[in-house]
Amino acid sequence: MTDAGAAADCARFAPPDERIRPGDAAHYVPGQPDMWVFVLVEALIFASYFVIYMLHRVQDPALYLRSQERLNAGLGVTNTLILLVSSWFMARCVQSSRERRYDVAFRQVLFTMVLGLLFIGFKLIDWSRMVSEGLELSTNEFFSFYYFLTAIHVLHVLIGFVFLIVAAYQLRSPLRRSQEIVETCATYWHMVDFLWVMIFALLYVIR
Amino acid sequence: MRAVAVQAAPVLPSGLFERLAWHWRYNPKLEFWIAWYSMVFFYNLFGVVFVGMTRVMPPPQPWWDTPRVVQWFNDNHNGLLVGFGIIFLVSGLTAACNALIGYSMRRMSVSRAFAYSYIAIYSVSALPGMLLTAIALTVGAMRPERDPELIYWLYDMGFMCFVGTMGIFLIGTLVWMIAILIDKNRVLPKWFGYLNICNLITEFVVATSWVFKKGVFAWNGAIAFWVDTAVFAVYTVAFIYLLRKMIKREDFGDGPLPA
Amino acid sequence: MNRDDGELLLFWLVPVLGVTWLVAFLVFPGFVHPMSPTMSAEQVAAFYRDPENLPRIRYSMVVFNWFCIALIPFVSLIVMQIRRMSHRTPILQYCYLGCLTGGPVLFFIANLFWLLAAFRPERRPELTQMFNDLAWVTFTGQVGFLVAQCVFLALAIFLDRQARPVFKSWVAHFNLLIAAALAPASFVALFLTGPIAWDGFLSFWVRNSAIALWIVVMTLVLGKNIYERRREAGIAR
Amino acid sequence: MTATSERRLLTILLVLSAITLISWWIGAQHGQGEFRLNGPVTFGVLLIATVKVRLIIGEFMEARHAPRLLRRVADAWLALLVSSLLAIYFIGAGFHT
Repeated sequence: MTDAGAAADCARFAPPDERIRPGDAAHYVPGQPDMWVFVLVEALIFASYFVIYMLHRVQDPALYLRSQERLNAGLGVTNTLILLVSSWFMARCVQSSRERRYDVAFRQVLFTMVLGLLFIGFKLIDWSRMVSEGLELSTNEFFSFYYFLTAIHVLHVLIGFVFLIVAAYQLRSPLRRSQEIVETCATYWHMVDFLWVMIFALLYVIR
Repeated sequence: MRAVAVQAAPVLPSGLFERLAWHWRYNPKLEFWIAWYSMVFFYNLFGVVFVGMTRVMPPPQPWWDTPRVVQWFNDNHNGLLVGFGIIFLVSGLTAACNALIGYSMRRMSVSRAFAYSYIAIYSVSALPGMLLTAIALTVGAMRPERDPELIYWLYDMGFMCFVGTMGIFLIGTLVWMIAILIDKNRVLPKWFGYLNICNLITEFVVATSWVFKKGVFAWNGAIAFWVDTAVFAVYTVAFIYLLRKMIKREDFGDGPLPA
Repeated sequence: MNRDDGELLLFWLVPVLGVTWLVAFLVFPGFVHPMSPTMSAEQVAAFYRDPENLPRIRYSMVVFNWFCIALIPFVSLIVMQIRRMSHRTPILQYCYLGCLTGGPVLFFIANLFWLLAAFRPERRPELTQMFNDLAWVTFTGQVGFLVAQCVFLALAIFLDRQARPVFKSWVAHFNLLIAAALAPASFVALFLTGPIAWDGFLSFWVRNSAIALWIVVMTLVLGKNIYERRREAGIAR
Repeated sequence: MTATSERRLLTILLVLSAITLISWWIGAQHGQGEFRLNGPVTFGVLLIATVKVRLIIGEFMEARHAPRLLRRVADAWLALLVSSLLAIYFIGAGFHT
């Protein structure tokens, strides 16, 4: 599908006062631009964490490799797939809401939430298994980074639930249904997803 | 009975003192500007004292042994005592900053409860934010002949109070964030509302300094101190600028004062 | 009972509490002849161990612990006066409100350090001395909120531009004078002897008399305002 | 519209999942016993992560319809991050071989 096609489609389904016009599809920022400013700041903060992690990793790669063997990579992959699917539901939710199929969109945001809860559930299982094996925040440098990065990420997931609830609340009643707010919430949720993709690569799979 | 006869403001004169006198007499936004300049003055002074005079920022090492800590106090003896004396003197200016922020919430389409809880929370913020630190380090520097173990304890108290006190700023920031995001009067932009999330998360990040004495999560670590301080600096500069914009936008005219 | 009667109750608390503050101040043996910062750790420990002193330290500080926070309702009455002033914004009122907890709460912390020092005077003398230092530095040096409070009130009075201002302008000048008298005490830790030291002329005598004078004068002008307002309201009724 | 955009999003999801599994597979032990320092694996894994992040931003977040500035900033962030990570990794690895 080309961009022009997408724009035409958007125009067909969009209400008359919608900001999308066939011609300016290439100039359309999804959601509030304010959220994108936030995403940029968060991306920079996390980038600094990742660079600091890498700087420490190269000083003692043997320790990091040895510690990585103790991680449950299967659970890491599962969680990555869960977040990807949740993101997919959220992206579809934005589409459905744009096409004014609000009931479908509402169901999709609920699925997103369920998958988010599943992600946190697996994370808790992972943490409790590691703690029971004696691997804690202060065990060594790698596990400090591991617990720190995953915990800060889970904190973002928890904040993400607030955004998902806002989106669900918007979709629920015909009195609200602001497409802009739904897109803003979706943007936050996808940020949580792509940050996890980097965390997954850096903690679980690089050698 | 109480209303003062309306006086037309004369044109702004030239010359610094004449201008200041004119503003004092006729500027309808004088109350705002007093609070705003107090805030700017305070944050600048805070930077000068904490970075330049007392050497508390960037913080010294948490893993130093006792003699090294005593030496740190001896090296900075006068800087600590004079610097924190200044901080003791001007600590009340934080109230001006909080008042301005509280006012921004009163202009929003939110309950007064937001402004009141912010002012209530932040009226004690100076205590964990800087005064406990200043008291502990002042007492540490005051008597170089004190038992080194006690100086060491005061050192820990000073820096952990500085870096590791979180709740007031966490909940205060949360209150302001919610107010900005649900506000319909567009008093402050939404991106700043979201930026509050970043500031709020730094308060979670610094909790690691209670666990680590070395490395990136210690009280002078790259993550627990440097990244957090960078976020806080961006946040502070942003709100100082946005509050200025808010004041400029206020339209009071120059009519008679309310009785 | 109407709204203003409640204010009267808060107002008449002040003289009653003022007496307890004065009594507690005189009972504490460290205030009558202010303790010298040059005392050695052993001397400080001996001061707290002295069976003459120990009960007086404990009971006076317990009384302060009960009643020092009671300054806040009094200062809240001043906030009510600022509210009546002819300002364009509530900013100065908020500034004043933000300062109001700082002073008493910091005194409260100094009070805790004194009580802790007196709790186990048999402790190592160095520890007792450290608590004593923390108490005196917190008590003497923490004038920032009081200074700011005086300056904000002075500004509020100056900007109260109406035919009959709430406070006369001498009250503003008086508050600025008090602020100036309090200011030197913030550098208390810089010297162990001389006027700035915590038993010195500026940091002890001038600072504490200024606070006492401020409470007395502000009580009087506040009382005058409250009663005048009631009288006027009575005539109007 | 519905069908095309649904199909497009589904394709993206399948691609993302598939390369996630691939990156897991190339990072696995492959019967070697213990993890070793491995430049090509790290390079491959970070490259796959880059592709994934770019797909999420472009497709799920719909940045491909966004103004050029936004796309440029997103790409610049990603490029800067991954190239500094790789640079640190390979310069650091030089000291350990």
